[in-house]
Amino acid sequence: MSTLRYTITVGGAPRSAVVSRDDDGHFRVVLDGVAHVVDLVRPTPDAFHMLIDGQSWEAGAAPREGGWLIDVLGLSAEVDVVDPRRAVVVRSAARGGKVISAQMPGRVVRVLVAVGDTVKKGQPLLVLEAMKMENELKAAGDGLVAELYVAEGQAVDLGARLVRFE
Amino acid sequence: MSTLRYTITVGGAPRSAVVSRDDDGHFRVVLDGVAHVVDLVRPTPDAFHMLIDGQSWEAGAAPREGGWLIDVLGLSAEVDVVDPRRAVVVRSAARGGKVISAQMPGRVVRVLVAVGDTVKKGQPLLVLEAMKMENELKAAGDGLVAELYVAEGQAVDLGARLVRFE
Amino acid sequence: MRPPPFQKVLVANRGEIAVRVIRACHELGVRTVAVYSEADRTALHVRNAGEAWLVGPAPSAESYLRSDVILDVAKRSGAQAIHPGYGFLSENADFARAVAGAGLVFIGPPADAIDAMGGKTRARQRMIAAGVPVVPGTSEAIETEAEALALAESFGFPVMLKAAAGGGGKGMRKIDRAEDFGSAWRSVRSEALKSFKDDAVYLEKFVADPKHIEIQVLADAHGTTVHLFERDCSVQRRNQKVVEETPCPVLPAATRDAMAKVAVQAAEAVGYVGAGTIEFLYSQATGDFYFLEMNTRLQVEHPITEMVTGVDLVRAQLRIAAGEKLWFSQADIKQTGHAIECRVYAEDPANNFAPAPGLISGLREPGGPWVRVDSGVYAGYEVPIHYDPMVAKLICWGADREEAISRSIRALREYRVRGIRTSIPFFSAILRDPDFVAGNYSTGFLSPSRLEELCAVSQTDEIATIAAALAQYERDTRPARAASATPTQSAWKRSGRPGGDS
Amino acid sequence: MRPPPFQKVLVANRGEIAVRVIRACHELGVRTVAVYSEADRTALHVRNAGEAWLVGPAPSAESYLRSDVILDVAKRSGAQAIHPGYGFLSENADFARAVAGAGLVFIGPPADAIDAMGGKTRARQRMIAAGVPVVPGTSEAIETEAEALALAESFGFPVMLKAAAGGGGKGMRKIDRAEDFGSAWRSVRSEALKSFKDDAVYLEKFVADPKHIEIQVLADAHGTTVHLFERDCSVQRRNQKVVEETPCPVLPAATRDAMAKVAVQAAEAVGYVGAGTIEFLYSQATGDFYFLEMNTRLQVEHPITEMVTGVDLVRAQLRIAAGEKLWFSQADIKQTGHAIECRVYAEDPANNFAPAPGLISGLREPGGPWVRVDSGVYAGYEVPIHYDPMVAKLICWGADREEAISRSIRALREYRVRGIRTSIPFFSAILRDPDFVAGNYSTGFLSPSRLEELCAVSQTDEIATIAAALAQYERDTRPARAASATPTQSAWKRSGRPGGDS
Repeated sequence: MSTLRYTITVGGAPRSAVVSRDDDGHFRVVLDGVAHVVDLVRPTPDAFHMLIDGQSWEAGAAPREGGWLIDVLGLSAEVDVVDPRRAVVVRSAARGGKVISAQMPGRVVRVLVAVGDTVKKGQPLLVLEAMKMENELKAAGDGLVAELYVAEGQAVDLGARLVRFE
Repeated sequence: MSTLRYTITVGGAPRSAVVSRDDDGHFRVVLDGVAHVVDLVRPTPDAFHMLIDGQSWEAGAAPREGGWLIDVLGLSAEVDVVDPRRAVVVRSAARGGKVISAQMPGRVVRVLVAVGDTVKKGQPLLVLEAMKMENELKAAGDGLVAELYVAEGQAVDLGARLVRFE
Repeated sequence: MRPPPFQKVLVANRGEIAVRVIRACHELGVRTVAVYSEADRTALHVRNAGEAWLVGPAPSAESYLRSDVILDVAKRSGAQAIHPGYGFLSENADFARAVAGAGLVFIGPPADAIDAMGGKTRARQRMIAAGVPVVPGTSEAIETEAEALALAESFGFPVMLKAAAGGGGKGMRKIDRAEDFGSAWRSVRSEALKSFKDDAVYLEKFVADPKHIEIQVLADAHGTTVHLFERDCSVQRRNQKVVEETPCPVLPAATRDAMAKVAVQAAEAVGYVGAGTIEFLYSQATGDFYFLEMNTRLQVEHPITEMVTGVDLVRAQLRIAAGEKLWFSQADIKQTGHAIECRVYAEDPANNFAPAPGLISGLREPGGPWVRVDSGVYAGYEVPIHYDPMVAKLICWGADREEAISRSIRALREYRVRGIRTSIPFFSAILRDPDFVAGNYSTGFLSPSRLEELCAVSQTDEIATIAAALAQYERDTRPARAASATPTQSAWKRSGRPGGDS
Repeated sequence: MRPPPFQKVLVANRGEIAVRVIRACHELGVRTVAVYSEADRTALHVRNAGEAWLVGPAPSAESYLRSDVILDVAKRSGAQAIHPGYGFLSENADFARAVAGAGLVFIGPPADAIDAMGGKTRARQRMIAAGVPVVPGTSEAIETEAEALALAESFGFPVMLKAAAGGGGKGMRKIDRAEDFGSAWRSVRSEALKSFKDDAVYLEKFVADPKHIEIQVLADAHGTTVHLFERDCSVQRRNQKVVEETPCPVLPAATRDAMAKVAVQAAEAVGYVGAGTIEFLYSQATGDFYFLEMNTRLQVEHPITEMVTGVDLVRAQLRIAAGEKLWFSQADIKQTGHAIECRVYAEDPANNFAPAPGLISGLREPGGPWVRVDSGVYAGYEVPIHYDPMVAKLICWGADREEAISRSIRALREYRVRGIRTSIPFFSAILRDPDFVAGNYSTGFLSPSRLEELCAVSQTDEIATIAAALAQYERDTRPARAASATPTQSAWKRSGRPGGDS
């Protein structure tokens, strides 16, 4: 069976993982030199049940750009996975500039800037509403509004692009 | 929208059903001349939620030969549906003879007849086991064992063919 | 916080009871070791446990009953104690001894108590010696008619006269009055001689329309035994309990007290420790009750006792096994409200209760106030063919019996299991049965004719017809590509007869 | 069986509370009418109800708040009564009047009682008149320093001096001692003049580290009012209750009794009928308590009271609304054991509690002994963006507080929600917090620093790393055809900052 190497980051320092599969179907995961045997089943399509060296653990795993969104005991972690052979993780949602994305699904209730405006760090850009809560999005730095992807009243998904700066 | 006519049987007498779809997406079901308006959604892939003239009902619907297996409040009903244009329901699992099928999933623990045996009505044919319960299958009439689809120790699914008579 | 009774416990079982025990352990801060067969890798108890060890192939005899393998896993995993659940190794005195011999704790009674209550005859003799009432009868053949009649009169009519070599209902006669004794004596003996070539006969008191009532007891290892009142388990099909409730709707208070006292006496007589249940036959006609047997383990129906007493019996088992003294007295235990349990079986009530294992494609368990589900399954789980068909238990509490019944019916209405058939609709029919509602039922309640009646209840044909019309319409009008759904079931099943031909 | 209190009831709400009310109706044999907005066709309350009527587009103002449409549906559907749940129209006296005017029953208090408790000032005055303690303070501006100081001394230090035109924390000062009064008086007035061009000031007693404690009452229409003890709702974030428990772990018995007595007094003062709640501020330092407001409806946290008293409050509402006399007395109501509620919000605790609506791709709710889930969602449900983020409540009962806490932690561990983020892991952290465990918390418990601490708790990075490695390995080694899973989320979210750029 093939052996693959990854560099994996959960919040802190990157770790090295070497993954292979044994003849009995169990996985071998060597994390920074420490080997673990994992018996993996999927009781439901969106859940991993792992017996890691006999310990029972369950995780949700949804793919995301640059890695996985892993949910263990209700705690979601965005995990970056790099295959060193490819040695690249595409993390930028758009070329040429910085893009503000929606940090929650919702509805755009107000757009406070227009294309061509110069904005200062901390300046409110637009207001998103979801579940009776309004959330003001502010500029993370000084810049020029290069593009507006949304209009007032529009519904947006989590992670949808809202504004691009230059 | 298209209007389709069916003859539907749930245990008792066949009923006539005329189904069409209104412009607002609601269904119109005319059962033996009585019209019902149905607002149908599928909250999950295997469940129908129907507002039938405003009344809230839920059903599971799984296709089966000749119609549907409909589950309402935990009660399963095998419903035969005939499209009179086609006027045919294929209900026979096998041609040329009568076939005994497994009435539960399980394991064949004993086969009590062999191909070529003549059997009398009520004679035990084989024993199926599931969930610590043994179930003897008996011949529904006199006949000749034409074919055996299973062997001792074999696992069978619900509805699997077991024996064919001539 | 209290220190945990053990650091780590192995749960030697599967299904809902393994899940139940794991829950209690986790609440007490005890780490858990699940064991599983090859058929159970995806089982809920494996998902919920702290760690899990494979113990063998699917058949119980090669996995869950392998006491040697399980004991070995316990030692290697560092477990300090083993909880056997019910069934499997729970009433195996040899296993209990082996566990103790290995320096581990068996979470159950001492092996000697299991032995004492193990054989029916042995248990009966121990109970007679302890002053516990048993169904009056002879255990040796009776020689003369006069002797037999004298015994019958001492037991009180009616009595059963049984051929020693008989069985299957043959060679036995119920005798209602002394006047009929002579002729019955002669005919049973001659029948016995003819049928079995042996005219030896026994005599037993006949208990008409008995209720099955049992008393829950808890005993610590320091000499204190308490009871937690009764459960009425008379709704049975093929001697399998189907619905249980507490309190019993018709038991007089004085009888309940007497029964409870006797139960404590019975437990004390065998040096019982832990949770146990004394089963009685109760005659509504005479008010008498008789010891039937003792279950030296947790019962399936233990939750209804928990609901009316507030005592967590599994936590109690663990704490008692760790040597704790009982932390409440008999006077502290009150019966509050009413609780009912429905055992959800993967069986098809419309098809003579044929086992119905398979994939649970969808599951929505009921919730809300005073509704408890002890389940061993989940949506997406495939119920294996190898084990007991009980997949979950629905337990509802109410301030009174009417509230408990109406809440159970409401919960059953919410309970959605897709993919397999279950006994859920059958329970709704039982709980609406006028005799059940009146509390007027004995172990004969589910007679063949009533069973048929209860299973036939269905007023949803109109809805099923509309649903089928819509399902068919949707299939017939949807783009051709997706229209090739395959039939999952052949039409023969329509007949509802086992082995129906097509 | 008792006759149902009504033939048919309309439930003018959505989400878990509509489901809760429908459950009580069905248990009582009452048929139910759900109403729903265009965003709620697939909502659980629509699935569970007897019938369902569309009342308007997604925004509440155009659907659930349309009293005219709802009243019209009630009449057309033949409902005899309307249950408003909480929120929406539940504390709208005009609606209550309109319902009564249409000849239907409003399941709640008389409109006049809603009015009397509606405005803070009006309620305060009614309560003062009824002899109910309120936070001492002035409702009109004070003219002179001497007058102010005298008042301060009568209230007892510390006090708050507040600019009449102030707000948002500006123009107010806490004064601890009489010696500091003069300088504070001058500086608040001059600040007020500068900031608001108005130097009028008010005075209020400062309650340090208060607890939010409330008393549940039930009153029938025949003059009987009882209380069902207290709930401690001090664990709050942004004035939103997060965790509630009963009994309060630190309330002296005498204070509990006094508070309960005052609550009954308050309800009686306004002619209250039905279920209501009197909220108090309780000072642990002085032992004093003060009326805050009355909620003239069912509370979100009513289940914990149900769990410790055995009284079904929603059933009680229905029966009282139908004119029944209370069927138990104050002496019959006992507080047994301990109950805790965790409100499950569709919010991401790791991302500053940002709303997290979306599709619930998988759901496994906890079960087993004394675990109750009051939920408005199911697996496959898409939580809409239009309404309150509370999607379910987890309520656990225990024989004592330690049992209730450990059971809650066990249940939270079992609770699996896939597809959206929820506050579930946050609760596990709260319930393990040493101050919470000690019962040592006031409304200031969830300070910004503690919030940050509690949200940071996570010891599962190792597991997440292994899971990610396996997920990636499976994707990289599976046949090419299936390898094109699309990313569902962009990487900017990693930062956890709102509007982080990538």
